[in-house]
Amino acid sequence: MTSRFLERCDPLKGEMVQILDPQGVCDEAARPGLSDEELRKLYRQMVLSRLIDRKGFSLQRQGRIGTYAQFEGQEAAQIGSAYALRKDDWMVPSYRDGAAMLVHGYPLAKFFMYLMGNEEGNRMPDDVRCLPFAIVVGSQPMHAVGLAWAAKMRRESSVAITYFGDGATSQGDVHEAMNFASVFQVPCVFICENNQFAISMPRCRQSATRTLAQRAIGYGMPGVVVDGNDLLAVYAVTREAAERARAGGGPAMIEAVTYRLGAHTTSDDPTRYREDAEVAEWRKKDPIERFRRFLEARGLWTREWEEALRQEGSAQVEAALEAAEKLPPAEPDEIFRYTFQEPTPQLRAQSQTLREALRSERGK
Amino acid sequence: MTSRFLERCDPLKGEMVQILDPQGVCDEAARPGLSDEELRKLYRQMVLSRLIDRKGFSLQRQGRIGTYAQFEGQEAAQIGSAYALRKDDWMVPSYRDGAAMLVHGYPLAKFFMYLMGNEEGNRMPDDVRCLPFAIVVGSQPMHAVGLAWAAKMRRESSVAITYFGDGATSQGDVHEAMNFASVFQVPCVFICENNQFAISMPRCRQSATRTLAQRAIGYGMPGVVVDGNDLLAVYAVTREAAERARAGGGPAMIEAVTYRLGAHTTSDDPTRYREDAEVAEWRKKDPIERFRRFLEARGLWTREWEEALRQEGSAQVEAALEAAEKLPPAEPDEIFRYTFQEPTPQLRAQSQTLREALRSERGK
Amino acid sequence: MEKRNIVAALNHALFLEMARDERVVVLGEDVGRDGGVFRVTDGLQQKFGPERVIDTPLAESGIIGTAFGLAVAGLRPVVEIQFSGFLPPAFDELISHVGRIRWRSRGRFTCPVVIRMPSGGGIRAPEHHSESPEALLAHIPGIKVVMPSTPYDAKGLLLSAIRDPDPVVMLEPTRCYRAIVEEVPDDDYTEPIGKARVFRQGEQVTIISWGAMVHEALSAAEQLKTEGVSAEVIDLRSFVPFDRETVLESVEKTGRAVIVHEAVRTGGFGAEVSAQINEHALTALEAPVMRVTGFDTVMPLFRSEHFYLPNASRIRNAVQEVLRS
Amino acid sequence: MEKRNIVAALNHALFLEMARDERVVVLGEDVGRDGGVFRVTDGLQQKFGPERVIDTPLAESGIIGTAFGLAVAGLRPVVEIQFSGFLPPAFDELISHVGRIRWRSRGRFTCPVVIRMPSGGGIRAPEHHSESPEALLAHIPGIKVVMPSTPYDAKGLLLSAIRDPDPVVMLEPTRCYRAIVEEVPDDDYTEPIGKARVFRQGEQVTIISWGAMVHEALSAAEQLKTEGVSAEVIDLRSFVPFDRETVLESVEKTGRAVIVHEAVRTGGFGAEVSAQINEHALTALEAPVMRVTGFDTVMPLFRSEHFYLPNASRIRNAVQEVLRS
Ligand SMILES: Cc1ncc(C[n+]2csc(CCOP(=O)(O)OP(=O)(O)O)c2C)c(N)n1
Ligand SMILES: Cc1ncc(C[n+]2csc(CCOP(=O)(O)OP(=O)(O)O)c2C)c(N)n1
Ligand SMILES: [Mg+2]
Ligand SMILES: [Mg+2]
Repeated sequence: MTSRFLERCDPLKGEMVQILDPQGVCDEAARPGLSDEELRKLYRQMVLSRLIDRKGFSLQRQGRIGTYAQFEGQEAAQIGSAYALRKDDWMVPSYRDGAAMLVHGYPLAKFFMYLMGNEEGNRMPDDVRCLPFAIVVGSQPMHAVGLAWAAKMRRESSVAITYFGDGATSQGDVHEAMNFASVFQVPCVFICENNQFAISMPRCRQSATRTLAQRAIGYGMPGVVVDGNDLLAVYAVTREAAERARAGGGPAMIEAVTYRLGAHTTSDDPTRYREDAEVAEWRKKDPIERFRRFLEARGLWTREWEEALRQEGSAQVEAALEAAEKLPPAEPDEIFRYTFQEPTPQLRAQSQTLREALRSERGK
Repeated sequence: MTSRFLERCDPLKGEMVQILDPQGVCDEAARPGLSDEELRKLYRQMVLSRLIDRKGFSLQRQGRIGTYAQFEGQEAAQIGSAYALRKDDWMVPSYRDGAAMLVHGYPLAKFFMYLMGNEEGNRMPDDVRCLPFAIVVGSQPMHAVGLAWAAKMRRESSVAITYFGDGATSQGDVHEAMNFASVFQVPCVFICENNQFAISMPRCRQSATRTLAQRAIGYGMPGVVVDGNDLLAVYAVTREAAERARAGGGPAMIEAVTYRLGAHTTSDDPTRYREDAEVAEWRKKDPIERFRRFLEARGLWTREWEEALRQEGSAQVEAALEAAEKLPPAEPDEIFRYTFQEPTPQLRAQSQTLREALRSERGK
Repeated sequence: MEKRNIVAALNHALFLEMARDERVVVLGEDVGRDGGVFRVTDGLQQKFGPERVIDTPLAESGIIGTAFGLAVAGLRPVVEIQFSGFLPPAFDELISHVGRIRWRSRGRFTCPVVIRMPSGGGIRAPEHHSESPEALLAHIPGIKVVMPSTPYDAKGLLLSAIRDPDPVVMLEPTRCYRAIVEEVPDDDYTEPIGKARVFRQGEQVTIISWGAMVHEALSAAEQLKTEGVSAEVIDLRSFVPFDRETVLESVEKTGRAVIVHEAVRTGGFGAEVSAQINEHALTALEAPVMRVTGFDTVMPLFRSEHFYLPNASRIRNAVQEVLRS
Repeated sequence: MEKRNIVAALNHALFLEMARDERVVVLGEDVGRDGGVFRVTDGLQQKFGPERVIDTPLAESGIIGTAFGLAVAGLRPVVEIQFSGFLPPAFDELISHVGRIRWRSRGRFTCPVVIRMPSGGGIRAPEHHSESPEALLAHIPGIKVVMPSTPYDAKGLLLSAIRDPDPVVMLEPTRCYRAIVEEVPDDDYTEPIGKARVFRQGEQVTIISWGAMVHEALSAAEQLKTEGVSAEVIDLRSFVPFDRETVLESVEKTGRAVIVHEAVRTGGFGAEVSAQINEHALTALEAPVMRVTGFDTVMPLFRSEHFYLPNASRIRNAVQEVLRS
């Protein structure tokens, strides 16, 4: 496999991989080999994700779920990269990577369960190789390295992909993860979603460098900057990195330059730290609209189809939400069941204490 | 100030600053402006350090001190860099940096006290700006960043220098330190003494890169490889980095390529993991011998002077050792005195317990 | 006097102390422009500038490690960790350096840093946002650990902490941040570190607690009163130093003790309190010392949080149980 | 039967288990070519190759974080941390992930990792090489914590730990590594995790201890015997799970208890043991439960180490004191 992007696009020179320009015009020479059907499937996934994300926001406002971290604006970065994976590849996401996880097989109803504070939402189906949302910023890439390493030890051909933010790059754990990956040449792809903010902290506060991808140079792995709002570019670069890793070529880092259009979470008020004008600028670069124009130009998009997609998507969302909401309320015993395979005597006694306390509360 | 080395010597190209070649032949164009007196002073310091180090080893073998970590082979890296500092600069060393600390004013008798398990050895004189030996690998560079940052906040012109090993570069804390230093542009110089080993682990096990200095690229600070066995090169590069930092130019990283000629510590048996032939190769590159040849060629070295140096050095060592050994044995109360400025009631009670226990032991 | 909640009281203390002592600098994630995710540092950067109110990179070990250097250099850094669940990446700095430098250097260097953070559950927060690490911290030599439960104490303890010559970790009960409002004087006052507060006098049983649980204990005591039981409620306020006198005096009077904390039960700070009572007031005890605590599990997601957290009803049951023996 | 010290017994266990179960991999600093700084992994790399006995970069969080991934993928990583004083950089991984993944994922993912390390003082080692973090570890949900004090138990507990479906931290008393030698069977046997061992039977007082302190307790018991005092000595062996039954049974018999540990006193695991005795055996107590412990200071440099460490004489004094009440 010849390298198209990884060893060619130099982060130190400020180069960035882009296949669709902001108007959706495609660099045909660089276009990855995706069928029309796949292109439409990807578009459908983006539209659905946007619906889900907006729903998450409004559910939180209605008090039906807890804190929600919107990914609006990052759909191309997540869906493009996730689509480059095989089913047996491991995904190790952060709290903002719902769109990627859904592509990899995470059921939508589980997503809602998680947001409703139900641990069932974190129980992946048996055939989905995806860890639960990582909340401790920067802690998860090491897990991906371990999973990738296991595959290498067993001579399996799966790879691991991990997602983390621009803020996470400041954490020592991310450094250790990338260094281990390179020393042991494990098949791991590091996707840094540089959405320009870590809560209120702008990207420049995390690193004095021009790019985050240039960190990779310090580990002896390829690092490449990709336009994170360009689904085709993200897909192509991730695909190359994953296949290279699969073939024994070792890890790589991808910095997907994008923008968090929404607040950090539903608890955050971004007007305290950024200008509306900046947000408006980035809104013009909406990854979905860019991809839509590309499809339209190729005759793959119509207004009617869009309408159908939205209806179908909304129905999917409502069905998943219903499934999540109709689950029975939590049972007190649940909280003792998963600390160890066999509960310790302490846990058994504590579970008994709780049962008695609840009985007495009910008795009153 | 024009850059001579920092921005010119590219670690990605495998370039390394060298002023004295292994035969001690000097690149006159690059020679730093040190007077003959200073050159002789530096040589004296190297000879003295070697005597101290050998003494440390034999004292441990005689059971007169605890574990000892020899720095033999690293004298140029330590002394050359330490000599580039001003008295008001902060030094933040690791356990193997005795030679650097002595240059910065750490009293030799204190060094021996420390090795004898006496905390007095870690109490720096009031006018010495040097933290105690850091044992937790990689934890100390952050402290140097904080010290440097404080100087910057107060518009003082002091800088901080920190020493750490090739092994330490794998620690997340070193990453965080370098990143903070660069984001806040603090006057801190990072000296990585790459002595090829972290106990038994060879340098290649710490990083898959050609150099460690290239890590600096990921932080947007200059990184330069210097021949760590060439005192003049180490001095010149450190001086440039320190003065650049002092002038507000921000941090820099220096990788001093050297070799640990001795064991990791007196508890280690290096024959388990490295070949004698390799050690012999590096012995030929002894930093003291190289500097000696340079001095000799300039007429600054004679056999008689060497003899005098050694005698004078041995006398210094013996005097310091005597001072350390003649200190009274530890008092039990000492261990309660330095946890807080005011001991807590708990500590007071515990100190009482210990006094009673010792009284009863003596009573028996 | 102005009524303030805990957030406002802390904010007020920071304003006072930054104005009074120019060595004080505030650093952490989002503490500057954003004013902290709970707004404890709101307005400080506008007033004191970005050199004294510093937004740092996202790296807890780096924040505390550099704050260590700042403190050794003579500054008075006040660090905000966003939630106590994000302190563990910095544990090594606390254990190996912050708590040790005075000791290691025999007093030549000291580290007068304050590390403050929201702690505890009950706010329907995501995972890792509801932890109670006081027992871990109290076991680290060389670090003082305090936890106010009211606005008045929050201000008084924070001012003491900043002026303390040694490192102080201050845990702030997230759940009470805005829920507890009281009159807080405008002037400069301090509350001593290492003194418990007898929150409510009583005769038959002593309830010892801290953080948000103090308010559960108070409400249990209120209920118990209607049932004819007189409970004394102690807010420990400080783990290190531990105010043994106040605890013992009360237990010697009542003969019965119930300790309440949210943290994991095994090895929680309640064990230390119980052990101390046993060591020094055994003969006064008329019943076993009971602990009402969180469980040996992680804090559940918010749907099940109420199962995990002790509440007035569980405290009341425990009191009734110790009264039976 | 071959006589083995603890190092040899552990090494032997690793040989057995790596041969028996090819999912077992060993990783850590210097564990491969060097065989570990204490030689616990000696010879393993020669036998099982560098893919199963892995020298890692110098980064404890990275080691445990990647071992987490290996374990989730179904391997059985056995991690060596060089000294327990170097575990804190990895605390976040332990707290936020290793102990949580079963819980978080409702059993879909598990982390059967073993993390073993030398612990405790008394070996005239440099700073940070003599720590006793058992109380910190025991307070983390989802992690089992054990500590053998003899070669026999070292082997039996390590084999149990590797086969355990959950993460196990094993603290090994450095001071006993080579000092304690006994017959250790060649065959495959396990000792149960969560069971204390009654090391010596006695009637008048129970001494509860772990790690190197067990041997001090035994020697105190020996001395006490000559003075006509019959002391029972319990080696706790496991902190999580905690074997309450064995402890209570003994204390109910003797009516007196002394707990001995090297760790910092405040918040040490001794507090938990004392609290449990208080909760469940108060009426059996004829004297306060005493703790003989390290102090609330850092472990001094080796010149003063003997001041810090409990010894037979301090234990004996405590026993005599509880016998007086
Ligand atoms: C270790 C840790 N520190 C702090 C936090 C609180 N926190 C949650 S998200 C966040 C910002 C993360 O920024 P980034 O890595 O860029 O990811 P993004 O939120 O932009 O997707 C912070 C500080 C945390 N979750 N974990
Ligand atoms: C955090 C930590 N982990 C492990 C150790 C044990 N240890 C002491 S020195 C050392 C190797 C350090 O290598 P390097 O950084 O290259 O420094 P050098 O000893 O070569 O000077 C190790 C693993 C330690 N002191 N600290
Ligand atoms: Mg971000
Ligand atoms: Mg080294």
